Amino acid sequence: MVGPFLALIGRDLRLAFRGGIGSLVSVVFFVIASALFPLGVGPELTLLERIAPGVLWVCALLAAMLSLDRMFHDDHEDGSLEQIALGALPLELVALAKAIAHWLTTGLPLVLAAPVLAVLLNLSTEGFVVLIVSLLIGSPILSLIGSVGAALTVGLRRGGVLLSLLVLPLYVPVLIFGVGAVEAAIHGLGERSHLLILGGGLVGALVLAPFAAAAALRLALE
Amino acid sequence: MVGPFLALIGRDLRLAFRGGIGSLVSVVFFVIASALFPLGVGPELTLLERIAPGVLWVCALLAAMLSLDRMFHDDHEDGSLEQIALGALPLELVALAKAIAHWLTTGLPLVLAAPVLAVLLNLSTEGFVVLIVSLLIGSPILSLIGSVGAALTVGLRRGGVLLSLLVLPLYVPVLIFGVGAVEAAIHGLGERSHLLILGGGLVGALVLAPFAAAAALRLALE
Amino acid sequence: MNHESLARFEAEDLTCVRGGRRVFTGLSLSLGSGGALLLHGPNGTGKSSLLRILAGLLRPAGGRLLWNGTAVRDDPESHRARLHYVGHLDSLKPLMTPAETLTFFAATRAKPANAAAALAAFDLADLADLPGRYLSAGQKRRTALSRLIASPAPLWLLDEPTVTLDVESTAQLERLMAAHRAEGGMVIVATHTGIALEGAERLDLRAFQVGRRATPDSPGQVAATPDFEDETW
Amino acid sequence: MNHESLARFEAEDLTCVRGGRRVFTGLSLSLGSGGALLLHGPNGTGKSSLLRILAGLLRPAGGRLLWNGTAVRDDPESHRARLHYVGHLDSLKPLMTPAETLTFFAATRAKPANAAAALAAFDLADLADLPGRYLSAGQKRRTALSRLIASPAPLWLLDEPTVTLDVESTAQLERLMAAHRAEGGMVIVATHTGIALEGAERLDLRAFQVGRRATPDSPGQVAATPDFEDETW
Amino acid sequence: MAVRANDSGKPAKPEKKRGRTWHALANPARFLRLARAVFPWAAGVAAVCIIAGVVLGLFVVPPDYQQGDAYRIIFVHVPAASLAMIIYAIMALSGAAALIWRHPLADLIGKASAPVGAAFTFINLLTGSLWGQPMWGTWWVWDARLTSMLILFFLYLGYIALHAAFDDPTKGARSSAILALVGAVNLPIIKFSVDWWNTLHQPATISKLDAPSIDSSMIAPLILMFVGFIAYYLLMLTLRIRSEIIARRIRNLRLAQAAR
Ligand code: HEM
Ligand SMILES: Nc1ncnc2c1ncn2[C@@H]1O[C@H](COP(=O)(O)OP(=O)(O)OP(=O)(O)O)[C@@H](O)[C@H]1O
Ligand SMILES: Nc1ncnc2c1ncn2[C@@H]1O[C@H](COP(=O)(O)OP(=O)(O)OP(=O)(O)O)[C@@H](O)[C@H]1O
Ligand SMILES: [Mg+2]
Ligand SMILES: [Mg+2]
Repeated sequence: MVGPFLALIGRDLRLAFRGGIGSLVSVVFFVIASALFPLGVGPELTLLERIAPGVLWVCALLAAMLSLDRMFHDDHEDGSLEQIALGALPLELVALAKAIAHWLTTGLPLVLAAPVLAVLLNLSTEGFVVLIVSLLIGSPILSLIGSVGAALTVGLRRGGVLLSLLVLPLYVPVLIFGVGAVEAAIHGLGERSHLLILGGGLVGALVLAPFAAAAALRLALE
Repeated sequence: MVGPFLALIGRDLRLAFRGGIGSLVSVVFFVIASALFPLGVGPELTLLERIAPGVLWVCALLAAMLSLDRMFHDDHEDGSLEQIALGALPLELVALAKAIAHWLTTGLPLVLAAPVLAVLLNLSTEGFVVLIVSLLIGSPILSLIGSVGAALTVGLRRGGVLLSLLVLPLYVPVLIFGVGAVEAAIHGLGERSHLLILGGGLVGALVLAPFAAAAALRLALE
Repeated sequence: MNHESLARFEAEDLTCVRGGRRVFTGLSLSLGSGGALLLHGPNGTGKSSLLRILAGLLRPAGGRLLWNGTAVRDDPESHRARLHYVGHLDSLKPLMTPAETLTFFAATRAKPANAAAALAAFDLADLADLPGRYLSAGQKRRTALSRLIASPAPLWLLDEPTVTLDVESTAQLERLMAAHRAEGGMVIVATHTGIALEGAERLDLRAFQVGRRATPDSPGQVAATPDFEDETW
Repeated sequence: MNHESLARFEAEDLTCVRGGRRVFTGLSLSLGSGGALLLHGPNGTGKSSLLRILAGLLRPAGGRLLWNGTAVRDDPESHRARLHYVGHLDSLKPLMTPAETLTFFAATRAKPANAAAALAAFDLADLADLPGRYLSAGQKRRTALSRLIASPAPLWLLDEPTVTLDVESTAQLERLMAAHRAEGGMVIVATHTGIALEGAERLDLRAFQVGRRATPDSPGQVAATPDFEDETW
Repeated sequence: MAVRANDSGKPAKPEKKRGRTWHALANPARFLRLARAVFPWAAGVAAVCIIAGVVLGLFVVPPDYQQGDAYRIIFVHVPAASLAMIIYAIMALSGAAALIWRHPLADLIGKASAPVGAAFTFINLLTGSLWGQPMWGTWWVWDARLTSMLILFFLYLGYIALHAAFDDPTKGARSSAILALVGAVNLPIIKFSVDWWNTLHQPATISKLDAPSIDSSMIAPLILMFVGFIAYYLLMLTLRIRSEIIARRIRNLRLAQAAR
């Protein structure tokens, strides 16, 4: 089981690296979208400081979401997915491997880019570390929930935008607790409980999402 | 020339209507993304009022952008694009017709949905009309610029995210003047000059974008 | 012989429903070691659907599959491990080379790959390290077919394998199928154009159709068309 | 005769470069009214590429096309109007019916469509008003081919047109090609499987290869392989 | 002979499974008969209850001492909210049934319910914000209850859009069943998290929503409207399932035509 699982993650990473800039694009979206807000809202530092945690989290969420549709799409289109399904790995683990690869190629870069943007948006120093920690715990949840949405829409024309519609409502709790942690830290209210809930969400998503995604993939392969 | 031009727009509209809810999804994205901001930023009405013009314009822009990748994608994938290219219409006019159809099916619905969201975000009444007018002038520019990006990325895997990267920087001026107009109206500073500049941008995009898009399409067809 | 010499693969009374419509029903087949079966019939009669059912990708609406008398449903993992399915899609990434592709798919089967030999068998040795995007339609097809050789499995399910193949590659595929059968393997092929498979049984899917359309000269068939009345939801 | 009875279509010294690699070079051809040309050759020799060049979709790296002696490059619009290209893709939307599709494509050519007759020619009259998503592979292919009849054009460029067609449809296509030629039209077809085209010239693309691979028994060809040295950037 | 057709290629009728209650409805013809029987009852109850509720609510019940007549919107607002949530629960349950037993009726219940539930959610949102304008001076606040209702509305839209995106109705039904289940897991989380999020920032708004103990005369129209809405839902459910069955037959005839 471990061999095929790692082979799948390894292949996805290799494809992402070969994709060149193409695979960095979700980070770039994150940066550009976050940078649009000072342009849209105006440059007042206090205002920016106030909305920074929310804007950063929303943009990270949108960036993670935008790259979801490629999670299964290519593999479905060119028939790799059915070959993988005929392999030794149960579809549940296939979905999990895909979600992990997605997180490694999009979620992790987002976490790494966040500090720079936090400076850009004048996030107060109290929130800095917590922002990164909350992204680190929250973004894998986004990839996992996203894997369900991606699997549900994989064979569809116009899947990409439909995917947003399916996944965004499910992302709301992650957003609320993620932002909540940062704001709590800024106001000195103690971010621990928010982060613990996020952690619980991560465990729940790790356990449940692969099953839902596998059920959806099974349908897509019929 | 007029016959094929209208035939192309007509077909795209018909396909959009037959697509059912699927073709409304960019509006739905607009609504959901706008609704995420209060969740991220917090529910204080005065703060929301302050950032409402920026948030609405940024979300409209992202919604318009997300639906770009389907502008040429399906037609390229199923071979319709090469048949259209072999028809009587020069590719410049093909690109223009496609941009117009895109605006009618996504930009216009965004304009129509904007008032509801303005209420949700507590936009002050002075800004209401100007928001709609600025979207009405600005959103066709988004479709036109977008047609260039969509044509450049049409044959590519992962075109969708790359497209964002190409198109977002070009959208920045539209965003600045669009938000500028609304804020000027709210603060009673006179929105006319902003709207005039947007109008100038629209004329410029109408003239230039089809040529750039046609050149890109020619490459994609090789 | 490489493969189980006494293996027998059977399908009993299969019914296939796609998009809410019964495509075929009452289809049974049985194949022993070294056996071959040619599926034919006009467009839309369910050849591809049958192959997907036999591969376990599509769940039949009725009936079951047996391998040596035990139901495949009870142990789908082993069934997957003993078959190769080559459908219409070539499963080749534009950014991956044929050699990498074969190695990867063998790894997903938890088996070692014999990529070099497999590619050589389809005369692809020189293209082994070329990214997939540089390959022509037929070269991609041959890469897909070389999976058959890269990690051995007794049951081959091939859906129109010769499409876009040139004459020499078609002949090579025919030789490889013969060799596979000589070693005790089984082959099931769907094709419109015909392919040399000595001693193969032929299965015409028309025999199992449900809703055949009434043609003007056979109005009697009209009655057969809508069996929806009491069963369609 | 419907089409210009003295038309002549020529290609002079074409070179095709794809993905930075020269696919063929020095390819010339010439075809008069009623003529037919069969392109063949192994996978990857450039049949599809040649057809796209002839259709004006792909720009040749060298050489030119002539219609009645005048360069096509000088007047691409008229060239497009006088040809039909049917490639691998069927250009049929899941949400549009065959009749609508034909009418639309005729409209993009600024010509009236004869959709009903065209669909009838490929035995699709019954399916004319069915959304494309309900059609099987072969039926989609026939819809694509019926474009040839819906709005007439003298030059037909067909890339493996018989793929997925059943036997009867293939025969019908052969009849239609013969009728087209009898009316002064021209036909250029790429195929692996062979198709009945009486008196057609055959063009084997192997003759124009640049980087022919050295085979063990013809080591002399090795020298021909890398012509990159002075031309590849 | 290794390959054999059954007699003359005619389809064998699958044996009807009897005995299990679930399969009593396994036959569309029987379901349609049942639907025809339910139809007049549901229609009658819906009409009577809703008309009675409206009459009672608008003319009989005395105006509120604080809110005047504006509060009467509650007789639509609250039952609509209940139905919105009940229907989503039904969709999730029928989704589970569809995935476990693969019964077509479960598929149809989900598809037929979704637009009705979305409509009730919309009515709740609409009446709420119509009410909010006189009461709070604004159409919308980002209060916990309002926000989770808005998200429920999005979940409904996603369900409908996903269902519609599939050409194959059974695939659409199974996929949206998965979505309904995932959404059902998420729904309490949303409600909880939104509550929490809101109290952190703005604890004051909620108290406005907490109803003061309701006058007993107001209970009757509320219950009448609630029963009326339920009956209306049943009515729409049977109607929509029936039309869906017919639509599928038409679709299958077209498919049969395409398949020749
Ligand atoms: C768009 C705005 C609104 C939305 C989305 C909304 C939503 C809801 C929901 C979901 C319920 C719960 C029903 C249940 O638990 O069964 C509810 C109940 C109720 N709402 Fe609203 N509401 C809105 C505005 C208002 C306004 C402005 C008022 C009046 C000031 C109001 C008064 C009530 C009352 C009195 C109840 C019954 C409370 C109870 O029994 O617990 N709502 N509303
Ligand atoms: N994904 C699908 N969803 C719904 N119906 C399908 C699907 N794929 C095929 N069908 C239907 O099932 C029937 C059988 O299709 P199938 O592809 O098995 O036929 P086939 O014999 O392989 O035809 P061909 O010769 O064209 O390949 C057809 O009538 C088709 O319309
Ligand atoms: N889009 C492309 N980009 C780069 N190279 C390409 C592209 N398409 C084809 N090629 C290359 O051009 C050469 C000719 O391809 P072409 O498709 O014309 O061959 P073909 O004779 O039609 O082959 P087949 O019989 O497989 O259809 C091949 O070597 C292929 O690798
Ligand atoms: Mg098939
Ligand atoms: Mg070709």
